[in-house]
Order: sequence, then C-alpha cells, then structure tokens
Amino acid sequence: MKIFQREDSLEVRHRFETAEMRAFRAEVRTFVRDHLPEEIRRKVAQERMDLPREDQQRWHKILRAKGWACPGWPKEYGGPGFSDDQRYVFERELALGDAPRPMIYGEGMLGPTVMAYGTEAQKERILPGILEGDVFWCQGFSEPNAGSDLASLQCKAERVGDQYVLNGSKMWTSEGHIADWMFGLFRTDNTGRKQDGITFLMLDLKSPGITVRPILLFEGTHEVNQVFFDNVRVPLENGLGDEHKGWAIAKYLLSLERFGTAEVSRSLASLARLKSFVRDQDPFRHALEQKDAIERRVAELEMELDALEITEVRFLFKQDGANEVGPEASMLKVRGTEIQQDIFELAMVCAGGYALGARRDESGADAAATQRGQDSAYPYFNFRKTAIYAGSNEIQRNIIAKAVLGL
Amino acid sequence: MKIFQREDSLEVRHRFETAEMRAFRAEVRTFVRDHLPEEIRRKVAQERMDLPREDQQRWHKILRAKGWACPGWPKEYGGPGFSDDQRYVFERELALGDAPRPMIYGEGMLGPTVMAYGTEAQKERILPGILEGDVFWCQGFSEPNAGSDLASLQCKAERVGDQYVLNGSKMWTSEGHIADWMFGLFRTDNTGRKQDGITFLMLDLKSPGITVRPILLFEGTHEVNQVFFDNVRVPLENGLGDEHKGWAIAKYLLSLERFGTAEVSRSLASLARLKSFVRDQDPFRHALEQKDAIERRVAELEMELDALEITEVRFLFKQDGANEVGPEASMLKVRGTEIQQDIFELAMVCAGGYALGARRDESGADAAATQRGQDSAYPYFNFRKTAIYAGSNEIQRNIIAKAVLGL
Amino acid sequence: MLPTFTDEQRLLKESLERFRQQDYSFEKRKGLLAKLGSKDDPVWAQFAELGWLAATLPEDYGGLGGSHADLALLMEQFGRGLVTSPFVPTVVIGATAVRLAGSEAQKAAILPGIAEGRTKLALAYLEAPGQLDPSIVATRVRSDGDHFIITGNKIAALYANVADHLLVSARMFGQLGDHQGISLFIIPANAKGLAIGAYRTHDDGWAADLHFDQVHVPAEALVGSAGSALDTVEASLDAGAAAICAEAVGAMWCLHDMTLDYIKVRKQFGATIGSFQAIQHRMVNMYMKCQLAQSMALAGIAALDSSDPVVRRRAVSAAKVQVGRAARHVGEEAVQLHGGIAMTDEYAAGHYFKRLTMIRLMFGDEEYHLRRYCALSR
Amino acid sequence: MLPTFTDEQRLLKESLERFRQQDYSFEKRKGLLAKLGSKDDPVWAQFAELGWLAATLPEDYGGLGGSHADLALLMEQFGRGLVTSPFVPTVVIGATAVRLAGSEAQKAAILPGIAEGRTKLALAYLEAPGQLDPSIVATRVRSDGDHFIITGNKIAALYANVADHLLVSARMFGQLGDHQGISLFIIPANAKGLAIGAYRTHDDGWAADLHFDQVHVPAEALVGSAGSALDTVEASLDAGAAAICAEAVGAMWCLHDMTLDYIKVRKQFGATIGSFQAIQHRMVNMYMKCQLAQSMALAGIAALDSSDPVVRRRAVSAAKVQVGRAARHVGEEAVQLHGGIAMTDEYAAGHYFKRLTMIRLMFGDEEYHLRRYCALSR
Repeated sequence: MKIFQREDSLEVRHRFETAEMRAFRAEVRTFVRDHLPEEIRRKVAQERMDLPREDQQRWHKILRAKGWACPGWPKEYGGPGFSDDQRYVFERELALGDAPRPMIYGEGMLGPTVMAYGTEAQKERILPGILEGDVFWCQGFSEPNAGSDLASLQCKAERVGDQYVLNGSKMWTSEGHIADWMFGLFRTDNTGRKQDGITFLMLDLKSPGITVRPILLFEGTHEVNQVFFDNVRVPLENGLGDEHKGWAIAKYLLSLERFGTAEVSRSLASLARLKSFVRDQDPFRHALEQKDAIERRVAELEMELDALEITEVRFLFKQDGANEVGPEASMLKVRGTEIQQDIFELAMVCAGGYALGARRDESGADAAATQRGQDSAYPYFNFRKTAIYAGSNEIQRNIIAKAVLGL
Repeated sequence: MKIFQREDSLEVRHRFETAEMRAFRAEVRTFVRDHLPEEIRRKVAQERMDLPREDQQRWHKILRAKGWACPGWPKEYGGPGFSDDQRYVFERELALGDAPRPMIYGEGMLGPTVMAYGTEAQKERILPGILEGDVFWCQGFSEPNAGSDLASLQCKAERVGDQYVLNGSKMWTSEGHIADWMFGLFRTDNTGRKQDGITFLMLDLKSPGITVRPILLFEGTHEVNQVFFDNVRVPLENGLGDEHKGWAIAKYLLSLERFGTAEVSRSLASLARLKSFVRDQDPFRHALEQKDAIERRVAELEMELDALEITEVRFLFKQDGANEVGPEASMLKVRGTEIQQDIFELAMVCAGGYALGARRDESGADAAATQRGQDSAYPYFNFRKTAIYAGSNEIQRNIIAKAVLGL
Repeated sequence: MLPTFTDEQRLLKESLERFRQQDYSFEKRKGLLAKLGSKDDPVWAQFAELGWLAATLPEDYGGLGGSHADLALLMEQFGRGLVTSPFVPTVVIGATAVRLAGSEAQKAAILPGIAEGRTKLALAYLEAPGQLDPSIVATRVRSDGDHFIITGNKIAALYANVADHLLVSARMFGQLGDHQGISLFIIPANAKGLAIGAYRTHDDGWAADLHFDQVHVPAEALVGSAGSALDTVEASLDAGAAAICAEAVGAMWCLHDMTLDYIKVRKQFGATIGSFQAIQHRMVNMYMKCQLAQSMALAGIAALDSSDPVVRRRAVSAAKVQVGRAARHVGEEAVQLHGGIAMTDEYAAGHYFKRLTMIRLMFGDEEYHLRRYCALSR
Repeated sequence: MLPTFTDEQRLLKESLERFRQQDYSFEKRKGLLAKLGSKDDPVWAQFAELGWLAATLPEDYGGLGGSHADLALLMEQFGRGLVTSPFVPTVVIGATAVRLAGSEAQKAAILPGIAEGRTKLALAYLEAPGQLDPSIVATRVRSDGDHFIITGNKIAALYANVADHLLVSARMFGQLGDHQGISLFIIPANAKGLAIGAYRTHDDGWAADLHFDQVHVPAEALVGSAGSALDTVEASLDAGAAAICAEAVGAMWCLHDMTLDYIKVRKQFGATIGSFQAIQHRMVNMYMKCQLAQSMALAGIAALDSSDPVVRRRAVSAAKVQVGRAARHVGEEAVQLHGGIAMTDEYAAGHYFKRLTMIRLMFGDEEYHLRRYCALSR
C-alpha cells in the first residue's frame, strides 16, 4: 500500500520561485533601479504618501512607456495584462524599490469599475486619461457624518432636466487638491432604505460651485480635503450604472483592493530601512544591551510580517484556482496596518534624540542620519490614519465577525 | 508672598510608615513566622486555594487565640477592631508570610452582612460560630444559567406554612463540600422585575434533600460544587432581611470585598517566590541572555504591581477621609487578576522542563526544585478562574463603563 | 490547513477525521489514556494499522515515503482531536535522528519496527529545567575498551518510560555549551544502571527523568560520528517542534470552533454573549491568531525540507514563537469567553488549553526560539 | 492627581486652571507659540507674574520654597492644557543642577533670575541619537591655564536656542561610558565658538544641536567638582523625567476626557459609538491606564525627595516606563476612537498625542529606563 507519494510544497510562496517568475522579478527590479528618479525615490523612502502630482505623473508615464502602467488592467484597455502572480510580484518589486504606489483612485478603483459598469462611451471617454496618467481622480464617498457608516451619506444630487444639481460636501477627500475629476456617491432619493437612493456620479472638479478646502493633518501634511458643492451641475451621462443603484457599484469598487491592503511589501521595505538605520547610526558602538532589545523587536516584526505574507498568499491564491477573496481579507487590512504602525513606532524610538526634531533643511556631515532620524516620527503620526480610513479596523472586525464567523 | 509651604508627601504609601504602624507590622510578621504551621505554609506557597477544612480551621483558631480572627470585624462582635490602615497592613503581612486567606464566606461576607441586616437573634446564633472557626459557610448565588447575569437566578424557595421549600440547584459553590451552612439567593416571586422576588436565605447543609456534586477543575482540584435542592425545608427565621428583598442584601454583601480584590500582597509573595526560584534553580549559571529576558519580565511585573498597589491605596484611603470605594474599584479586580495570571505564566515558563510534570511525590536531592517546578503550571491553570468568578472581568469593565464613565 | 491536497492526502485526512470522531471522542479518550504507551495500547495499534506510523518513513525501511505535507496533515488532525500518543518522540524526533545519522544497520533495526508499531523511541536531551539549549550537556560519556560508559541525568524526556529505545546525548569532550563534543547513543530502555522516574504530564502524556549510573553501552550504540551529534539533535528537535506547531494549530482551531459555537448559544442578560461587540472583536482576534499561526506552522514544516540548516532553524524558530504566542492567546481567551464551564474537568476546552500550554514549553519556549532567531539573523 | 491638597495648593491649582482655560485655550495657543521662548514671550512673563517660576525654588534664592507636590500640580496642569514652554529645562532640570552642585555664587547668580523670569537654562547632555545614557560623553574639555576649552557636539538640547545659559557636560578624563571624568559647566549661550542649530520639535517646542569648537570658558563656569558631575546630571534628568511624567498624566486625562465626550455624541449606524461594547471596553482600558500612570507618576515625583539615589532612580525609571507605555496606548487609542477628526491639525487630540510621544522619547525612553531599572535591581 503506497498512499503517500507526492512531494507537495507546503511553502505557499514557492509559486513565485519558478524560473519564469524569477526572470520577471529581476526585470522589474532592474527597471525600477534604473528608471525611478532619485528625488522621487527619496520621498517614497521617507514613507510619504503626499507625493506631488508631478512626481506621480512622471513615474506613471515612465511605467506607461514600458507598458506597465495600470498593472491590474487587462491588455484590452492598455494594461500589461499581468497574471495575478505577476501582478503580485510586480507590486512587490515596486514597493521594495521605493517606487510610488500605483494611483489608487483612477487606475485602482474607477478604471476597473468603469470596465464593469460603464457604457462603451464612458469607457472610451474615461479610461485613456487614466492609462496615460493625464487625468487624476479622487473619491467622494465619506461625509462629515458618514464615515464608517457610509450608507448614511446625505450629499444631495437633485435631478433637474438633463442634469444633476449637487449640494452638500464630501469629507476626507484624498488628493482632492491635485485631482481633475471626482467620482462619488450622492443621494438621489431619501424615501427608502438608506442604501437605496444613492447614485454613482463622476464630475469635473473645475465645474462652477465647487470649493476645495484643505484639511491639514496634525503632523502638517496636506493629503485630504473637504469638497463643497454649491449647486454644481453634472450632466446625466456622468452617472455610472443605474440611478439610485450606486451602492452596489461602490461595494464592487471597494472590493477591488485585494492586492496590497496588507502592505507587506512596503512594510518589508520600511523594516529594511529601519535595520540599516540602526546599523549605521551608532557611531560609538555602545549600548549593546539596547541593540539587543531592538534586535528582538525587529525579529518579532519580521515574524509577524512573515505570518501576514503567507496568510495573504494563502488567501489570494486559493488551491481551487478561485482567486476571489472573501470577507476574511479584512484581516489583511487589520494586521497590515497594525504591523506597519508598529514598524514606524520602532523606527521612531530607534532614532532617539533625532526623532524629536521636525523636518528641516540641513547640510553637513551627518545630515543624512539627522534627516532620517527626523523623518522617523512623521510616518508614526501620519500612518495612524491607515487604521481609520478605508473602513476602520473596527469596521473590518465587524465584517469578519458577521461575514466570516456568523456572529 | 509665600504661598507654597507645606511639604506634603506624594508617596501615598507613607501612611503605613508611622512608628506605630511599623511596630504593628513587625508584631504581625513575627507572629505569622512563629505560629503558622509549616505544612500549611507550604501549601499556601504552592498557591493552593483548595486548603482542607482542617488547615483553615487550625490557622483560624491560632489567630482567634491571639484575638486577630475576623480582622474586619469590630470589637463588639469579637473582632480585633482594627482601623482600616491596620487591617491593610495585617492582611499584607499574612499574605507575605504565606498564611491562608481569611475565610471569605463566613467572616468576610456573611458576618458583616448579618451585622447590618440580621436580627439580634440571628447575630447571636450565627456570628460566634464564624468567629470561633467552628461553622464553615459557603455561598449559593450562581446557577447554571445565572452566572454574570446573577439576577436571572431561578432556584426556587416556595413558602409553605412556616417554612420555605427549596428546589433547583446552585452552581460553582466554592467549599460547598467542606461547609456546614450555606447562605444564598432564592427566587420567592416570579411575577415582577427579575431583581425583585429574590430572598436571602441561610440553610443547614445537613438538611434532607441536599446533594453536593463535586465539580473537578480541569487541572484536577476540587474547589467547587453543584448543590442540588430537592424539597429542602428551611425555617422562615433563616431568612435574612425581608422576603423578596434579597437583591439589595446581596449587593451590599458583594460590595464588602474592598480589601484584597487587587491581591497585591499575594502577588508580591508570588513574585518573590518566582525570583528566588530563578536564582536558585540554575545549577549551570548558563544562558545569561535568557536570564536577562526573565529579569525584564520580572521588572515589568514589579512595576505593574507597584502601580496597582499605589492605585489601591489611593482608592481605599481617600483624602477626604471617606473610605467608601466606588465602582472604580472594579479596576483593582481586573488588573489584580491580570497581573496575578501573568506572574504565574512567567513562573511556569521559568520552570522550563520541570513545568511539564504533573504533581507527584518524590524524594532525592533536587526534589524541592522539582517540586517547585512541577507546582508551577497549576496556578497558571487554576487562576484562570479569577478573571471569571466574582463578576467576570468583562462584567467589571461593563461596570466601569456605566458607573464611572457614564457610557 | 494544507494549501493543496493530493487524492491520497484526502484519504488520509478522512481516515484521521473518522478516527478522532468515532474512536477518539472526548468521552472515549479518558478510558484510552489509561493504556497510553503500554504494550497493548489500542490507539498505537490502530495507528500502525491505518499506516500512520509508516506514513512519513522512507520506503526502503518499511515506510510509505510520505512528505512533510503528510506530517502536517497528521499533526493538525491529532491537534484537533487532542490525540495523545508517543507519535512525536517516536516517529518524528526519534526516526529523524536515526534517518539522519544512523548506520544502515541501525536504520534497518529501528525504522521498520516503528512503521509496524513494534518500536517506540524517546530522546533524552534536556538536563536543567531552564536550559533549553541542547548544547547544555553535562552528562558524560567515556570509552572503555569496546564500550562506552554514560553517567549523568536527563529530565523531562517525553515518553521515555514507554520507549523501547532511548536516544541519549552525552558529552565526550569539551565544556558545557560547546557545540562540539556531544555524541548520540541509542540504548535499550532496560539498560543496566539506567533509572527511569516516570510521571504524567499536564496534558495526560508521560515524561521521565533519567539517571545514568555508569551505563555500559556497546560501540554499535553510537549514532553518527563521535562528538558531533549536535546537528542531528537540533534537526530532530526542529522536526519535533515543527510537528507540534502543526498540532497546536489544529488544537487552536478546535478551541476557536468550540468557543464560537458556545458564544452563539450562551445567553446572559437576555442575549447571546456572541451578540456583544466586545466579545465579537475578541473572537475575531482569536480567528486572526489561528490564521496567522497556521501560516507560520506551514512555513515551519516546509522548512524541514531545506538543505540549509540556517533556513530551517529560522523558520522553525519563527513558527515556534508565533504559534506559542498564539497558543497562549487562543487558549486563555477560549477559557475566558466560555467562563466557568471551561474551567471544569468534564469540558474539553481546559484540556486543549493544557495541551497547548505544554506545546509552548516543549522543545524550546518562545523566549528560547526568539533568541535563536535573533542569533541566526546576525 | 494629588492625594492631599493644602489651601495654598488649591489656590495654585485654580490659577493654573484659569490660565489654561482663559489665556491658553487651544485656539489662543497657536498664536502664542510664535513667540515661544523669545525675549518678549508673554506666556513666560505670565508664569513669572503668577509665581510659577519661583514656586519650587528655594526661598534663599528668590523662590517660594514649594514642595515636589507643587511641582506635580504644575506639571499635571501644564499637561492638561498642552502648555508648551521652557519650564522643565529651566526650572526643573537647570535649577536642580545648580541647586545640587552649584557654588554659592552660581546659585545667587542664576536662581533669582529664574524665579523672576529673567533667566532661562538648558541642559546639553545627549550626543548620539540612540545613546540615551548621560555617561556617553565624547565632548572633551581640557584645562588651559585658568580656562577650560570645550570641543564636541551635542544634540537635541531642549530649548538651548532660547536659553541664556547652557549647562554642558564634557569629559575631562576617562573613556566613553565611564562614570567618572564628566564635568558640568554653565556657559553663556553667546559663548564664542558655540554654534547653535535650532529646530522646532514635533510638539511645537524647540531643540537645538550644538557644536562646540574650542569654546573657552572661565574656571568659575565649572559646576560642582571636576570629573564627577554624572550624579548631578542624572539627578537633574530624573527631576525632568519625573516632571514630564506628571505632565503626561495631565495630557492623558485630557485625551481621556475628550475621547469620552466624543464617543458619547458621535453617531454611527444610528447609535452613539460609545454605546458599542467594544468601544466601551477600550475606553475602560484607557481609563485604567490613566489611573495607573497617575499612581506611578506620583511615586516618581515623590522619590525625588529620597536621599537614596537608588530609590530615586528606580522610582523614576518605573514611572517613565509605565507612563511612557500608557502614553502610547492612550494617545493611539484616543486618535483611533475619534477616527478621522483626530487626524486633523485643527483638532486638539493629535497635538496632545504628539506631545505625549515626545515625552516618551525625552530623558530616556521606556527601553532605556527598563534597562536601568533592571540594572538597579540586581
């Protein structure tokens, strides 16, 4: 009786270790190293998410020239048509090489949603601008009184003739100050269930009646805005899908983010930076005990990240070939943000006295170390947002409780 | 202008450092050292809470002979009439000397409740037996379906003539197997609010119709029982306070435990044992790194305990002389049990290979160390109960949320 | 737990599930524990009959040539069923040591017996309770003509009292803690001069402290080359550690499921406690710990195939740390969310918690493996 | 926060509460920060006028002879009000060093000026970012006739750019890390050869990196005896650490209260978020952290009175560890429970969180103080 024969690999990451995938990885890595402008790389390595429009556009166009822009898009719409495995490796290499994040609102969210719900005319009008990096989008979902409870949004779109007339405001609009267009959810009916009566609209931010108010974060960056609508007119054809049926489209759009919510690649890069900082910044080679303690915490974070990565791959690439991720993916976002925040906390603590200082220009011998140290508190502060936005970690736990555990 | 003059001590523990208190502390310490039987001391040092009746009684009578039995009782009823400060120091010294806990049900709970609610006849009948250590009591509150939600209890006491007739069962009855009498809550009316219609009764466990079923804990100790009542007859005069009004008495009784819920003294003793075990059990003086890690965890626990102790003193001895502890005392129970559990976990881990073994008799050179190692897992397992009983830590958090924070 | 299943693995999984549900229910287990490890242990006989003892052994020695995926599968199901046996000391640790370092004659003498259920092994390596490093060997061995003579003490040798043969590490030269100088011997359990003090462990298994008083063993008892057995011992312990990590994952999922079921029906204050958000979020945290521990256990077992011992050690240590921490969290929370019922002997949860706790302590606790991982990362 | 209050302390507390509510509201604070530390800083002038700068200084030198209880009271209220000033470097650390080790002439020259608001001090002791031990001094000093000459670098000297005099530790002999050989000097901020690179800190305060290029200082600048200043530096830093622990407690209670108020009114899914049990239990955990941190901060400040430096160091380290951990927990949870609003610059919570974070990093972080506590426990 020989029942046990096949040598299966238990190591789920082995799928990225074929000769083909190795070659692809090497190609991406080399390309990033050779083509990513240094001034952009440096900002990303500072963990900045408030990259100026020019930087994002410049890098997007470099990728576009290579055929790699919009890595999640099929060839049909000008994307590279990557397999899921390729896309996973591609985004890993970009993160490890300190390249900017792919532009989430246009290419990550709206593009695929238009592919799924848009008319042919909408596809032709919208997708090329995103693909070429010429049109920047932002998302108008949250409102001052509709955060985690998104469906309670109240920003109104009244139908008047062949137009919607918008009144109200949208809150926490990331990149609202550098975007050309906004897609968003607007209330077109108030009579039924709050999830009904929501319409998905796209609008030109240059339309009369729009005011964008910057909202500074407490560490000083400008990433988000409040966008006010005062009788803003939007043509009917800028609606996506059916009137009043925007909620389903929004749910589809929000489900697209299965790649990258765990932020494993970026956390690996952050952890590597932390390790090299600790190694480099100690001119006196003293306080070994303290180094031991840091070493332990680094090791713990490495292990946590390892567990998260394997879990992500297990979830993303299921054995039966079904690459649909269910609600269990919420845990990737929860753990991903928790680990990322812990990395930044440790990086700040390791920077010691340097971490006290706010950003400043300086030259001189140890300017680099000073700079890295002074950069260290910013991401600790700034990344608190990640456990709040895109469905707070409390909401994610509610989702798992309900949809996975049946509570 | 001289507005700042008085040198106030910020150190809240200073109140126990007067000459008088020091002398008292020394007296108690010496007495415990000289009079606590070694075989009892050893069991307590094993963190056992399942002391046999004989051991408890023996120690109680030793204290009684000294006039120190029932330390919380006023002189009027034969207690030592300690001030709160004295009582605090007294119980601290007993714990540090590995003496058994004061007997909670009779002397800690029922005695003071009878003093407050009992008739003169009841006081005369009940208190001397407790004071002399001759009558052991247990508590009949919880039921299989009334744990944290105590008021939903269903065990029935039907009034028939000049008796109550009891049917149903009580659950988690600690010391039910060594007690002579039980006090408990029984449902005498089912028509109103669930808190109403509960009567506080006292009953002789030798009454016909009572069955005590032992419930073993998963680590093997016998501490709790289920007590069944099959038409058990209890005379009306064994009711405490008014019929149907037992809930208020129970609340009073449960509020009595302000001394000691934080278990600071016992945790200090446990931590001291842990430290001496680590110091003694390492014949090879190797693995210094590991000792560092243990040292750090011990230090952390010491600090946590320190914070808890100061907080306890702040709560117990308020500046305005009002020694009533409010609902904020719930946090003493929460943190006290959490820290205690962490100490036992660390003690187990420090015992390494020895911690695997269940209790056994052994002689030989390293029998003592082996024994201590093998004892180490029991309290880790056994003390999980402390976060569950006497109002689970979840209930305590609910109490703080509602009564302290107004949520 | 496995990312892929072959048809054979599906069959194996079914037989394991059938066994733990039909033959090894929590009620039946109590009776079976009385015979644990004895000559007529019916559980061990059933293991042999079902091919589980042979599953992962090489085909040349009566085994079925299974992979580490099969080991993961077996261990996870053992964990789910709270299956208590000398499987790990015998089939995982013992057989690994013999496979890695044994002579042809030793392999032929031992491995088929394991596969058939005739032979049990135990490894005696631990000497001081808090010294978890297998290089801490004070037990001495010296040559005496064509014999070796072993003198010293070992503690907490799992199932040493029920084993037919013991694998024993002893120092031939060098100081305590030296990596060189340690030899490994395989000796019969009834060797003269060997005293075995057996005791039950908290998880209802067995362990023993051993006293070697001038125990004479023949030259053929040496496993591998003299003085350089530490790598073999470490590799065998890593296999054992990875195996019990997979077992722990099974036990954790079982506790997870029990707790989830319980909070869905247990009522307090007129509602199921699973409807309270604080309980829900803690249940979610348990769920996440189980998932993450599963990932690490997979990686740990997978690394047993690595040809690079550093890769293997790092992965096993990472698994042991993470699984150990998760085991503590899940075990403690399972008891707490159940409340009193889980404190009782008659309810299974406490027994799973005890097993998880013993797994944490076995073959290096979290602190030991975190240190080892750090040292390997330098 | 205090266990007892004298009438005088009640008055002091009232004046502090009035100040932070009327003169230093979050809205007014923004404008006041622009003048922070400057010669015409209105906040500092008000401090002087209200007697706060003199409060804890000795009566012989223009002070009011207050106790450490008064210091605790001041600091807690500063924490509640997010009051940002050079109070700690000047009145706590600087004045402590001068009181402990200064000559009569130095005390007479410096302390009355502090009490009257004319003089600000700063201590420059830190040299490498991750080396928090004040014995790590590479800055050298050598005698040159009746002068000393100082050469080296200091970093992150709080408010050094607004100080009138700097206290500087420099090594006269011995190796990096030696406890002996460190001297302390008090030098004017405009000394020749001293370059001050100032920058804002994350909590809207100031710090500076200092470069000493052959700075000549007279013999009278030496504070205490040559080569043995480490105890003075440690005692001064302990005073500073204990003070900011009390400040942190005030800031934590303020965040606690803000968060509690917010969750009572903020609605999601048709209910206040404070009605969700998971949020309630987390709020309770914040409350407990605040209470426990308060206890430790009290003990830390109380220990400044101890004549035994080991008692003082242990208590201050224990306070810094516990308060630091609580500060992280409370700060992070306050932001999280608020959600987006707390991420904004216009809402106060983020600024309290930043201040708490800076306090964690100042005068030794939790890791440094845990190690120091362990070393003192051996």
